[in-house]
Amino acid sequence: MAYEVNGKSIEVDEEGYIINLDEWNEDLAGMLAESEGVNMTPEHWEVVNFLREYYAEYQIAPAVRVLTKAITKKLGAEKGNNKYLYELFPYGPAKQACKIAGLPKPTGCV
Amino acid sequence: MSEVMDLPGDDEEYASGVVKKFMFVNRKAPHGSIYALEVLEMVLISAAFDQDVHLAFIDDGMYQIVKGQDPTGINQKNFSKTFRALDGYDIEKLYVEREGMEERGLTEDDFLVDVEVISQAEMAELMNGMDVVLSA
Amino acid sequence: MKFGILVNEGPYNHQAVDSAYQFAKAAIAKGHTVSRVFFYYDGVHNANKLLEAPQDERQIGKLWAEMAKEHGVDLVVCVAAGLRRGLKEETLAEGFRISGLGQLIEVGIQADRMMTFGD
Amino acid sequence: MLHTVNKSPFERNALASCLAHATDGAAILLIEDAVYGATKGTSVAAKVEAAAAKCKVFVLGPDLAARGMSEDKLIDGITVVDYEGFVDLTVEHSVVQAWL
Repeated sequence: MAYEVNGKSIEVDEEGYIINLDEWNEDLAGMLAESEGVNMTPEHWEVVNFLREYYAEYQIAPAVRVLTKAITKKLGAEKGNNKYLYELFPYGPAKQACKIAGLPKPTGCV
Repeated sequence: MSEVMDLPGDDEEYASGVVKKFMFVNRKAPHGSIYALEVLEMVLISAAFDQDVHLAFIDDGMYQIVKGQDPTGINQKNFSKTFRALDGYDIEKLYVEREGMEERGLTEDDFLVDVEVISQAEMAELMNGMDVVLSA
Repeated sequence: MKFGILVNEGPYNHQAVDSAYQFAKAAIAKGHTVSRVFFYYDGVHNANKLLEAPQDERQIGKLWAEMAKEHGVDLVVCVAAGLRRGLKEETLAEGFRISGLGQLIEVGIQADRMMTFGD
Repeated sequence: MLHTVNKSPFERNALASCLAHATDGAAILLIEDAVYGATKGTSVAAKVEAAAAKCKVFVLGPDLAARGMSEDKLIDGITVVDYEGFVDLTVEHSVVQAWL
């Protein structure tokens, strides 16, 4: 499976996770979000960008409770909680937001 | 893989109420084999269980946390960066053995995370006080 | 006494899995319980149903499966380590199940003794 | 505490590292290739003898036999156990650490 983004084909796996992490761009993120039924608002981008920064710094996608704690620290408690994150990403920040952010697929271990 | 879902996952805490002292003993260098990377995955998942987690870096294990690793040229992931995420997982008890450090010409400044440098005798005592010791 | 066992190596490069098996067998013979064996690192290869050892060598995967059946030992293969090495439900031998690393920490908490066999 | 060691002392430092961390009264069990460290007259024998004086040192019989290492060449003070004896050692000691 692949998405056509600005004339370039970007491959994703059967669940929609990007194959080559380096190929990610914001246009692709928009398309991935659309296929997930998520309409990207500035609040969504805030979380997606946060995940990308976290991944760049630590080379892992954070566990949800680590994510909420880190978001609280950076963006405040009204955003660093499960309720807020699930409202933005109904299928969960671990699965949905990571997919849109172009992070590796969670393996079920971490 | 429905079993995966039965796990205390990201959102769910493991609520047995039992807190054991776990120690992950790292004695192997990174990159030459996969042990260091997969131990780190064990350590990260242990955080979800609210146990009293200790990491010991002895022998070549301390090479896992030296600064300046860049494994792009050998097609490996730079998981040394992940050690710096441990703090956010509330895993803060990292110990390096002084004798091994000196044997390898390393100092505390060579490490990319905050560690407590302890003597071999102190490390031995620490190990004696554990409930579960996992090594690779 | 309840034992948990971690197996870090595959069926051939190292003796670790055989030591683990002999240990588990002796523990059961002495009336102890082996509640779970967790296969990690190359240890996941022990659970591959495509393994075909020559007839005059031990069939380690089958030995574990028989022990599991007779004595209720939970044989768990790490999903992430398995995926890295091409082990999934399709290639999983009977008697084993795939699950997360949490199962290892859990048995570490629940068992009286945690054993590691590796290289 | 029970320490298990499975490497030949002539190949890796697992035994040396274990001996350096084993405190008085601890038990050390040599299995797999570590059984080569249990015989007299080797370059590590003095260290193992010293350890046997302050700790209890055991060696796994089936691993000795498999490698053709005769029990009468063992360092004094080392006890041979079988797998059931191995199990007993883990029962007697509340923590087991594998030096791999």
